[in-house]
Amino acid sequence: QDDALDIVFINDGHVAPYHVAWLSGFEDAIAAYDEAFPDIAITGRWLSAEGSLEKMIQQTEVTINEGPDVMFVNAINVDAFEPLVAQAQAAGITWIAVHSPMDSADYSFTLGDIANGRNQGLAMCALSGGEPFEVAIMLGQAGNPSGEARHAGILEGISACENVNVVAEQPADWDTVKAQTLAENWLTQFPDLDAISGVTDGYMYPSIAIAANSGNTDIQFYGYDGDIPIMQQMEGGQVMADILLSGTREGWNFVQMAYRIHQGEELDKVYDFFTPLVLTEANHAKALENGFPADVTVYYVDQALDVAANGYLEFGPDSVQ
Amino acid sequence: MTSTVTVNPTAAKAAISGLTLRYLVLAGLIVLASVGFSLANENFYSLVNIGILLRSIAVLFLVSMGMTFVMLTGGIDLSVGSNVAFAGGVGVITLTTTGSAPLGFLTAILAGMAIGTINGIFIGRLKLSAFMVTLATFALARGLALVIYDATSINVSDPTFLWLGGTSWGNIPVVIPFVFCVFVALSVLLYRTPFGRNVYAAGANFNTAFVLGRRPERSVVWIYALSGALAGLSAIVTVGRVSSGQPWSGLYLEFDAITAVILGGTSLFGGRGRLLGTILGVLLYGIIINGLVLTGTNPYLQSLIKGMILLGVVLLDSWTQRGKAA
Amino acid sequence: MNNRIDMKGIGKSFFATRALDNVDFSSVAGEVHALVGLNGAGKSTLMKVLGGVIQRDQGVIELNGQPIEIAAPVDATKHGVAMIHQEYSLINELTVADNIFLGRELFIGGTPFLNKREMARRVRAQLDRFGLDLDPASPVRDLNSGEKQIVEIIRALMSDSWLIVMDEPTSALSEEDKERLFGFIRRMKAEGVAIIYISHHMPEIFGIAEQVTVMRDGKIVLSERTSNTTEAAVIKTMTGTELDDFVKPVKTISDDVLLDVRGLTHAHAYQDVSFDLRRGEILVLTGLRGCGAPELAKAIFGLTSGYEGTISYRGTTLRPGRGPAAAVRDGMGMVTENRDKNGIMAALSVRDNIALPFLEKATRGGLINAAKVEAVVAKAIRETSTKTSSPDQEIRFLSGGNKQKICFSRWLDEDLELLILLEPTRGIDVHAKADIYRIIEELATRGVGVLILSYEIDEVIMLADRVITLYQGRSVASYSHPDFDKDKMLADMAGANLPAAAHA
Amino acid sequence: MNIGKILRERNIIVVTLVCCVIFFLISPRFLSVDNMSAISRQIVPIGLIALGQFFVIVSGNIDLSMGMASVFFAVLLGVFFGLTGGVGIGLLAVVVASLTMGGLIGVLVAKLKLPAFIVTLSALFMAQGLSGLVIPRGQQIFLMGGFFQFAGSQKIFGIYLSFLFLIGLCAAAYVVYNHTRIGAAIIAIGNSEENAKLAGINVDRVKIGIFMFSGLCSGFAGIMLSTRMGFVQPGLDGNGLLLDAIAAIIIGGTLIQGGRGTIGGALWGIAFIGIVNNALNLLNVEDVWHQVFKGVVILAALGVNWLLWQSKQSEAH
Ligand SMILES: Nc1ncnc2c1ncn2[C@@H]1O[C@H](COP(=O)(O)OP(=O)(O)OP(=O)(O)O)[C@@H](O)[C@H]1O
Ligand SMILES: Nc1ncnc2c1ncn2[C@@H]1O[C@H](COP(=O)(O)OP(=O)(O)OP(=O)(O)O)[C@@H](O)[C@H]1O
Ligand SMILES: [Mg+2]
Ligand SMILES: [Mg+2]
Repeated sequence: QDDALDIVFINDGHVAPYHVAWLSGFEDAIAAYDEAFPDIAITGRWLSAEGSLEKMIQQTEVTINEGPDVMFVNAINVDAFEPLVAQAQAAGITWIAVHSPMDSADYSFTLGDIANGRNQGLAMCALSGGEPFEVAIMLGQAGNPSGEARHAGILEGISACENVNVVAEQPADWDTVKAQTLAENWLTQFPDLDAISGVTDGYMYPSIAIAANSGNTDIQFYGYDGDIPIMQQMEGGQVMADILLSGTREGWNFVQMAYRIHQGEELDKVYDFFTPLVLTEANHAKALENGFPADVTVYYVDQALDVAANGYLEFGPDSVQ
Repeated sequence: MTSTVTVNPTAAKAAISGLTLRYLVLAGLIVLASVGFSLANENFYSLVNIGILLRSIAVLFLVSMGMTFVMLTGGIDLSVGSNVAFAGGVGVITLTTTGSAPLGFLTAILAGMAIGTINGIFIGRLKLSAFMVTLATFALARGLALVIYDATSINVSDPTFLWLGGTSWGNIPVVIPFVFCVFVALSVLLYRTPFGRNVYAAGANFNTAFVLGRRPERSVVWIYALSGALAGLSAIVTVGRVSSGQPWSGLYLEFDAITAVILGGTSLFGGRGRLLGTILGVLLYGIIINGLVLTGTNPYLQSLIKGMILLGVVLLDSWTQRGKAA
Repeated sequence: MNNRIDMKGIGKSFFATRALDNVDFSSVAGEVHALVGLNGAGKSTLMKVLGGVIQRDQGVIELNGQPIEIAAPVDATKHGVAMIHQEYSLINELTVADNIFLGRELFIGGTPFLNKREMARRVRAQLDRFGLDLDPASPVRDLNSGEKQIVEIIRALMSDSWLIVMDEPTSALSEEDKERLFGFIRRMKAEGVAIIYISHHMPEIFGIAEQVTVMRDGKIVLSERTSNTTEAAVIKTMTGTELDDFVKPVKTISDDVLLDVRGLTHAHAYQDVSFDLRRGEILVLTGLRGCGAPELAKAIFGLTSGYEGTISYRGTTLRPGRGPAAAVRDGMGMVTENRDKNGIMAALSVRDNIALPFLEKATRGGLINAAKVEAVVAKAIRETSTKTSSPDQEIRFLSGGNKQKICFSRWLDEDLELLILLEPTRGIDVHAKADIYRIIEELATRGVGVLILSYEIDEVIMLADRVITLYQGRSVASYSHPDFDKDKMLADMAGANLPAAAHA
Repeated sequence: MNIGKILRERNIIVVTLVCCVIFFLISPRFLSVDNMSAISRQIVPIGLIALGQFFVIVSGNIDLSMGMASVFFAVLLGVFFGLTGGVGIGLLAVVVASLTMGGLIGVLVAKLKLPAFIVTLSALFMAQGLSGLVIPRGQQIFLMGGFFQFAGSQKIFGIYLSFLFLIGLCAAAYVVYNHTRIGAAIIAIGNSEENAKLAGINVDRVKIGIFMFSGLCSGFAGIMLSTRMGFVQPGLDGNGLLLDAIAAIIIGGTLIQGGRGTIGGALWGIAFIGIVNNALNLLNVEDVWHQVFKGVVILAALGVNWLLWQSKQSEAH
């Protein structure tokens, strides 16, 4: 083997369910690509900064010194990484900014967080039924870019209608235990609460569990991430909408992207990951009746589940051969 | 009058060697860890990596030295990490509003000291639990940082402000000689001035220190203020390092600092310990963290390994200390 | 049963300090065996070996001729050995009753539940026998040192042991309590209990002990029946030299009033106390424990506030509760009565413990001048003949008496004007005691006013230029050297000669 | 004892009640039965960790591993549930594993005299690592079925079963602490290990026992966490639970240096922390102000504590 592709992924954490899915997709993809392309030694590493910016910077510096071919950085804060981007590029490393785009980076891998959030909000408007509708929103950690973008999008979507009223917004810091406490407190505080919206599906699990325990069968949930167990609860359940990200799928996509760059392909500078809104077919119809824009791409549950479960294949070695 | 002073040189030597031995063991472990990691990754020993390593623990050095003072009094300062964010915020905002870097430095250090002084007054004067008080300011300072930054970061491009934390002479970050100067200054303060003796006295027996007229309650206020000032200094370094002011900077710094200080042989219960131990503790801890990054294993496996290494360090230390220090 | 314990060839070293060197020591049921020696001679160490607190390097311990293993305090307890330690071994946060029964609690029937009522009852009964008005449920941290000592004694007495080691049990006791203790000792002796008794007070020893053993530098230098020897002989063997007895010099005292206390009153502590202290005068306050003198002394040193009346020092009235820092700055010094609580800093070196109060004076340009400090420390150690392996030694490794000497020696500064001493010679051996008396006298000659609280009448008479007796916070009478009437003083202290005002 | 004296001696009660009144005035719903019942369930994991930690701290040590360990035990339960489909073996495994882990920590601290801070810190890291490694691919596991439903949300006489479990365990701990010889031994060790040894207490054994109990409490906390959530996942914020638990005990009057503390005080401290966390949501504090709010409330509580203490001091004279 004379050719090698070394990929490093630096993430802000490794404990949120979504990150875990990412990591497993990433690792699987590395193994699959390495096997599929015996002439290239494909290796990958995943580093977690455990939420600490300084640690992330150290990891980035160390990584640059190691000189991999491609590095993905899900920066806790992009400003802090500007100097490092230059340093990496000087060392001949391709820098891919993940989720929060950076002008200086070679590529940015984005999710369209604001658009996705807006779609969630619009869906809520359309499915709220026109009556006064109370929603509480679970946020990420204060200042977290993804969380803030999603939050801004959701508010934008909601503002399309008059009847949806945000009664509470609280950060759950990406932590499911906090999210559960929050859900429990909201359900007692707002007996008329109609919906809980969250910036990650990680918040949905405990919220759904709390609602089920307290016998609340009316409340609606609006998720984000496309976790399979959450989408499974859409048909006939209380989960009304979700955003199909799918961590594993994204993890595979990273590797595909790195491979294509390695092969010398020209990619768009900003790679926008395709993340459709997920609704049930019935709800989609209902939403359209209530003025939900027809041009928003919507996946129905079966399709979404299929993509979440097998969509990674779309980015597997076959996709580039 | 009969003199019964039996100044016995061997006895004194035996007593000192308990401490010296601990430092030797730490130094040995540092060598061992570096060799281990350099076997795992040949890059470990590159000058660049050593520069990165030193730069990444510069702040830990500063904060841990302050923590050593605090822990010598039997206290603890959980607020330093948040304080780094808060002081940085004050400094950066001063910089952006006035455009003056020195003024920014000054306000950053003063802001750090302010939080430290609150700690000190509650702990030294009102005699409240250091753990509880600094846990409150841990939340408070982080909260204030989020509020003044409005949870977003602020870019800094002023070269003076970035100089300390961001510049390198070759592979040596300028902050390292700076840390060394701080170490020397603090050593003089701790070992050669009455204030330094007061630190030990307050930790060894607050009541006695009080009765001897050493005003331990006042010393404690100053010690926490010093810890806060060092957090302010760290904030300046951090801003330089990340060329921006960040509301979430300094996260978990206090736990890393306490760990390093304890690894360096300072007792949690006050009265015992030295700055040199802390320096070695920080180095060892920093090498472990840096080395684990280089090995690039799964993050969960890294946690496991980190835990095992820490345990191994104290096991080895206790094994060599056995029979030493009574 | 006629138990005996024999320690044979016991050796123990701490680093280079040979604390015990081939020591043979025995104790027989029904006898009191006194162990004496200078501070740091190794008495406590020997007893700690017996109690399983520290491990010997050499030697055997035999119980009735059979070697026994004592590896931990539990083993000693198992073999019927109880100890009253020189340094308090009570648990501050536990109650009196819990402390006394710690490690051998009483249970309700066969359950694991404590029989608190029964324990409290028994403790109260013992406290009554000691005439101590204490709630068994009060935490030990609130007790004064005398009360702690009694609790410690009661704990040993209630342990059903056949051998009780008493390491300076009377150092914090009032005369009355001492007498009570001796009563107990005699009774126990009759019941076949063996007692090892460590003390620096020869009269006590010759009053109750059958056998006396003298240690010097970790070796036994004399072991005799008390009936076959004399106090002087024992004292002499302790050093190998005659006791250089302290004789109070004749002197005239200036009229320069240093300290003037007027109508000092503090609820529950002292009432309407007035006196003055001139430069160069040694004024001793005496009374029984609880006479209020320590509280009074603390008020003068600025430690307490909330009193009525005035304290003027060098002609100015002191602000109540101004704090010890101001006191030290103004040339006052104080040795407190509770060495562990606020006398020493256990983790620090002898040097730190001595040098601390006057560090500022030994600085140059803000930095400590090591040579100066070293000189001060060496002088303090030398003058009080403190036994320490080096000034770097952590003070907690010193013997009890030597710790006490350091508490005293740290004040020997040239700018000292008023020295307040609470029980200054507690636990100090007879030779060193004479040295300390001499130092106090020298200080007085230099013009330092010395205010002493002492409960030992002989010490009071030997040392004082003037004595004020106190009873329950009131001053009873004042005596001037050399017109001391010991009997009348004792009567004052017991409350027999109250001035008319006190009865009102 | 009169009420005034109780209030002054148990400052935390006053502080907690004052907080309750303030929160009630701002949001009357605060004192609703539903809200109180919600709080009672939320504090269970923190309460269990606090209870175990209480003994550790009174004995003069600290156990930093308890939060992450409880996450690990929750995950362990989930893994066994995933493997066997039942809870019996899982519960047994958690109990055995938690006792073993506590025992190991105890031996290292008691016998080898290693600093508890570092030993339990390494246990924290190991628990964190293991919880990600034992769960296949680190994904979440759903815990469905009667037991989880029952233990997590069953109420008896309107009170959550999990809360009753916490209270029951606290009551048992109270009896052990105040009415058996173990309590005095723990306090003695926390005050002075040497003196405790002099009194013939087997210090090592007590310490190992304490850490085994704290391990067990982590295990229980893990079980309660999993039953309440209905699923487990390695990324739960165990350290947040731990900090809250330590704060609860200390604000409840336990000395962090060891040697002093009451179970009752600890319980009130737990209630205080639960109420403050609840108030954050209930008062809908804006996200950037969260931490400020927490810091100010704790500082204010400490200040009030101090004032009450001062008034007690001046009364004593
Ligand atoms: N743990 C220890 N480490 C080092 N040295 C010690 C230790 N314990 C005692 N020593 C030393 O051993 C010697 C004997 O001390 P010991 O306490 O037995 O004296 P002592 O005869 O009881 O004196 P005192 O009358 O003052 O109580 C002293 O020099 C003391 O400093
Ligand atoms: N308690 C004290 N009071 C006064 N001076 C002291 C005290 N302790 C130490 N010193 C003096 O202060 C100086 C520094 O003390 P220290 O023993 O801590 O450092 P050192 O051993 O001289 O240097 P190093 O840093 O190499 O250990 C020494 O010269 C010492 O004599
Ligand atoms: Mg030195
Ligand atoms: Mg002794």
